[in-house]
Amino acid sequence: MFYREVGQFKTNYTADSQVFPILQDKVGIIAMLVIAYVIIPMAGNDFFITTVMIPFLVFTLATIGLNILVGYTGQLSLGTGAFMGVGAYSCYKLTTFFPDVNIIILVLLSGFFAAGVGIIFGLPSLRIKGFYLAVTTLAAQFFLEWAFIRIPWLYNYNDSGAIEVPQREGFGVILTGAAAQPVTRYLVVLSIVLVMTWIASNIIRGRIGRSWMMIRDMDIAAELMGVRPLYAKLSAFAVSSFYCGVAGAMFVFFWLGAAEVESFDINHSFLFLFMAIIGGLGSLIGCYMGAAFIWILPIIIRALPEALGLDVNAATVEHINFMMIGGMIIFFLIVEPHGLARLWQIAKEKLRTWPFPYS
Amino acid sequence: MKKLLMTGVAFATLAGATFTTAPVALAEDTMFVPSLSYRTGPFASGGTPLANGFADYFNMLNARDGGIGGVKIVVEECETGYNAQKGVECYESTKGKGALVYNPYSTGITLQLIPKAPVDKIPVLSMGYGLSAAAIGEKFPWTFTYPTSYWSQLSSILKYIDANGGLKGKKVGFIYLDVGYGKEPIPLLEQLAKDQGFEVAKFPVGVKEMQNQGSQWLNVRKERPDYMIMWGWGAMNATAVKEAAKIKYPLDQFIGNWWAGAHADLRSVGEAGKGYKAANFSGVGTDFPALQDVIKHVVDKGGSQVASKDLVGDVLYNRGLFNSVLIAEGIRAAQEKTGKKVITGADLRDGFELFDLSEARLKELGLEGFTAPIKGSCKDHEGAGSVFIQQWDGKDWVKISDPIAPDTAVVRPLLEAAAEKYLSDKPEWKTQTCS
Amino acid sequence: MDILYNILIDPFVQMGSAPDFFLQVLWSGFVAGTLYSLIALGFVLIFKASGVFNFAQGIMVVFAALTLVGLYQAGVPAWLALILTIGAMFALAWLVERIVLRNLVNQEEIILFMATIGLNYFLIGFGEYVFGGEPKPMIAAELGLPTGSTTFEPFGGIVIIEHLDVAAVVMAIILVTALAIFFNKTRIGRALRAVADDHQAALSVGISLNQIWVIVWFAAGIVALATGIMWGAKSDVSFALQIVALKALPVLIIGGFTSIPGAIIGGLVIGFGEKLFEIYWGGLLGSGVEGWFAYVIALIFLLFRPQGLFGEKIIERI
Amino acid sequence: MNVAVKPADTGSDRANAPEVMLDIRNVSLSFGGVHAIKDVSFNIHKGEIRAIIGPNGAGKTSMLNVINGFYHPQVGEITFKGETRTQMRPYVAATQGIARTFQNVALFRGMSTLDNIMSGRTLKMHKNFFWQMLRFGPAMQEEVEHRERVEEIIDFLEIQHIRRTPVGRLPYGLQKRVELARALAMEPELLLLDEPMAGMNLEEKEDMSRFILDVNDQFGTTIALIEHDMGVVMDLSTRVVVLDHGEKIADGTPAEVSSNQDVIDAYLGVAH
Repeated sequence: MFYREVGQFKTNYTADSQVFPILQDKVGIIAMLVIAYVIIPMAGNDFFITTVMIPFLVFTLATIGLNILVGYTGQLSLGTGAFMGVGAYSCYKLTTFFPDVNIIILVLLSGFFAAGVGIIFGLPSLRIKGFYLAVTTLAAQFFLEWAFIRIPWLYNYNDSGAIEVPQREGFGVILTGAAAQPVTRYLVVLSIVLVMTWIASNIIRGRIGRSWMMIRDMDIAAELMGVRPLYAKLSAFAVSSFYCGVAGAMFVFFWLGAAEVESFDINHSFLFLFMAIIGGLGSLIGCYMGAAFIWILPIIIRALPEALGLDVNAATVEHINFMMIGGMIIFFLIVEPHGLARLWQIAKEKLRTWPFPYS
Repeated sequence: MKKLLMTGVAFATLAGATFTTAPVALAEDTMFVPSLSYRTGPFASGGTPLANGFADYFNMLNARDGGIGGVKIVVEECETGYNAQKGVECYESTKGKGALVYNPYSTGITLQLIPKAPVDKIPVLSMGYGLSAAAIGEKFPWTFTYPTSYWSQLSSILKYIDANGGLKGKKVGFIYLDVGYGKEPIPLLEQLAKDQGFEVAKFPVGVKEMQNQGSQWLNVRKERPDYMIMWGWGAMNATAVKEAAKIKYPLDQFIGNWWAGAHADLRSVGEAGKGYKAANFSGVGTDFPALQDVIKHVVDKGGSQVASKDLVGDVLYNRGLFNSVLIAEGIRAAQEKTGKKVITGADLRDGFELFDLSEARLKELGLEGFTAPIKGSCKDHEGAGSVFIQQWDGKDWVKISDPIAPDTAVVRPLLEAAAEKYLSDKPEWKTQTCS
Repeated sequence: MDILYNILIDPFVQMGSAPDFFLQVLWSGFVAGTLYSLIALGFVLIFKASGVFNFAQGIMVVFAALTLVGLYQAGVPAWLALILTIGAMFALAWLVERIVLRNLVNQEEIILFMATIGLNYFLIGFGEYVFGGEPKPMIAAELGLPTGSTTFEPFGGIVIIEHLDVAAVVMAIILVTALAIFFNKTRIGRALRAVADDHQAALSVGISLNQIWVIVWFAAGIVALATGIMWGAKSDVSFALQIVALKALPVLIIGGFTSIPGAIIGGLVIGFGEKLFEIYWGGLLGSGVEGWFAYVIALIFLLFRPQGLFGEKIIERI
Repeated sequence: MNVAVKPADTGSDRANAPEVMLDIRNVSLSFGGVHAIKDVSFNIHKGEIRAIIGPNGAGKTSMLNVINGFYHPQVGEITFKGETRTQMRPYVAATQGIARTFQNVALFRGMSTLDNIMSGRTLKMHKNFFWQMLRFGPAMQEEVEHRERVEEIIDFLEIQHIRRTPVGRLPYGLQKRVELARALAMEPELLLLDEPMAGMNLEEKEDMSRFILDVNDQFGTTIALIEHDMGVVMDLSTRVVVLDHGEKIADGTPAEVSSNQDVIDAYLGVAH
């Protein structure tokens, strides 16, 4: 009744290929943008913005990066964490060399370094597939982790072995460092993530995105139709790593403030994989949903005993958290392997036909 | 569709419950001390006793004295899993509740919090860990490393070795957990090696290889160092001692730092670990009136999370307790100075600088002989406390040395240089001048 | 030139000048390799019979060992604890089949793989919840495992052989032999091989897939228990072991996912290779190369033999 | 074995010597010890419909795989549009104008019908990454141009109603039609159809036959097809080549082939 496309006609192919062709969706998106850009900065407290929103957005971007590779191109990667690390460390080096350049530009530039590394570790994908490829991405993960520790040049020979975010300004505002306002950091992250989501959706709907999906769905047929596996796979690795690299740089510069190699370890790689799966492989909106689910659920679980007045040991909460995430993943895989995005889609279809469920 | 609705409703409820009730209003006249603990993960063996001792002392003060200066202390744990990222989350989620001080129990987390402390005006007390350079109070007004820093400790250990067999011309092996914590003292070690004429061989142990140190110890066999010093934590310690015993390395020439000498580490090694030494700065056992009070007021009444009463008095339990003592003393000093009953983080910072834990004061606290006296100042944020060496006799730790003072004359200039270096790329950093 | 000397000649000079030490390195590589092989064996069992790439194999090792030690610490005698742990592994296998596998039949491999990662997380939380997170000593002596060591003195040096390591090797050999007999001589074993070759065909001759799955997961659980005991005796039992267990993945790459001899040889290749590389070449790279060496070897291996050591070349059809 | 017919002779009944589009000479292909194709030669004329028939396992699909570069024959050479080669990658075949459909439908199951057909335009789209990112200006213009072409094909094959449906949900017959649409979207010069009518009912077969003839007529596309239904083969094809156990046993017009004794033996089986 409320979600109906009756009477909404498209008269040209441009209009027909919009992301949100239906009026109600457009209204919804505008409402979301208003909430994100106006209401949250005004009403949200520091805790909500720093602990919930910023990491949620950063992780969404990393999940989009991973989803491009796993969900759209069908190449399983367990090295997301390390590719994020490449972004973070290159951004750190860049801002050391060019302290006066706007940090946002450097964050975006660091994505290119991640893309380069991604291409190198993507090369084996030309010969191998599936789990075998997953193991080679593990090689990337462990090798890069080692490199982040063993090459002190990467962290400017700091005694601590950690990269510590210096204070940097852009547009006359302090953007990074401890003195940067949470709201400022939030708005920067939000804008970058939204623009990059929009770009990802453009790429995916165009020729390049189609060639990735062709490789994913049937690589042999794709090649027989003129897709070069070399270009398609490596471009997917490059774009994916670019996204992960930018996410990694934002992760450290706009959220953590300092990072050691443990922030890019294999557990993070798994975390993003979970986000991609639970959100829905091959769906951009799913990346948002998956990141929100996996990120916010533990925060709720942690805060819940206190809110309910229960005295539960912090460790127990953490154990329950692990069990919940593990259980949820299995639950989702059984009930809806295509994730939250598919549930959302089903819900929309039901709404479209409501109140006539069988039409 | 039904499934969908149910899921949606469940989540809305969960989310609602959390965000509406999350800011719990603290009752009047309490002070809030967050405890960044880790009772999970590979470092839980260290984190658990630390968190127990930490909480139990405050609970004892609440039960026995009605808190500090009449104000009860609320301790709330937040699980970090020894993970810097989770530590920051814990920081962000608790700082709004009026946190007085942060004790991250992790060098990684400390490094993240150091730049945040001056902005949020909450001091960081990294008790014998964290950034050694933070001992320089002029440069790091908001960070404290009482009773001593890693660098001071290392100099004490080297002094001990020098006094018990000599150092010049020898080879010292340094086996360390390959994270910020383990790497922290390396610059000093290399500097001292140059100054005092000994050789250094380094053996990093990655977090992943903590329990699989075969290669490191093969390398030790290959390098044949005269002494081994360990900067280990968690599951790494027991494995290292076992491996050392396996290759028949003389264990009395193997010395751990104060995080590598706990009961939890050596109990599982047992007899095989006999002779292994470690540094310590907090007393072992329960032969202190204060600990008897903890047992009486907290443990016996079931107010503690310790798994068994026997674990009270363990090295790390007492270490956690000592951490609380430091904070409690800081709070007292701050209360005296400001005349307020309920103080803020900024007040506590001032209190820490006025901090004087003398022999007399220790006796008053019921901790005579528990640790060497510590005195802080605006300049000195580490208190230059001494460490003693203890040895594992197969069942328990035995104190085998007097307190060894750090080689401040050597360490202090190096710390100052390190502090300068830390600040060099931070033009906006606020320092303080001490009269 | 110096670099070339350090890479190409110096390590061999070192090996030659201290042959006793070289033997020691080889032995420790052999023992490590044996344990890698055992973990890989658990993977192979499950992969062969159900096509599931069981990421949780590593955590099963920890979980089995923890259960054993946890029961013992709770006051159960060692022999009973062992029997109860075997029971627990059966319960785990049964539950995994009931709750996870049965519901995911005919899903893509990758979905099953993800499910085992979910299982992995669940078991970490559950294990720590029940038994606590601190490392526990393995009850090696109580289970009758030998302790102590023997020192040999070849070439004027010393080689220390731990009795426990010998026991680990013997146990691995017994386990592999037992599995070989089980697969080749028993009815269930033959059924398992039939399932491995072709699910449909196995179904059509009346072999119950569900039953088979419980059995292989149980068998993998037993292998995990054996690995957990041996590894736990070498260092304590804690969840930090799970990352070591990931090393089984490159072992699988080298040996092939479905080959039991492959798992064993792959394990030994990795064991020897990483120890030798770490000791004699690692110093050139700042040491700690063990963490990735196995993976990089696997990667290089994949480029030349994507199907593994014992796998057959795949002909793609369309 | 019948007399090997020389390429020039087969078309001798036509007024002008037809232009040879694809010439296969002495091709052999084996996997390990299995010989899939043994010394086969034949050609395909421009504009004709060429059928490849033979019993199961005769090497028909392998032959198509050789033609579009998926398999590399050990012996022999292939001349396409005057260019001789022994090996090439499949995408090179695609760039030269060879498209195909598959015996077991090989659609991109995760994509909609429209996207599947659009994927056939991959080689014809050239706008670079930058414009793709923005999906604006030239990139959008290109997208719309090709969409128009694709819509023509959709109209031609009468599949407008399933435009937005994910292909995995379509019935088999429609999937085959979408696959044909995807191949046509490539605007190929040579179209290889691997059992386009397998598993179809009579009505669907008639539809498909009509589409094949229309494609041949309207677009002038040369077609090589594998088909088991002899009726269809006899009606559609200009010339037929018969393979058995990897060897060529006959080549000629449908009438010639159907009366060939070797062919009859191969199909019906004969005591050797």
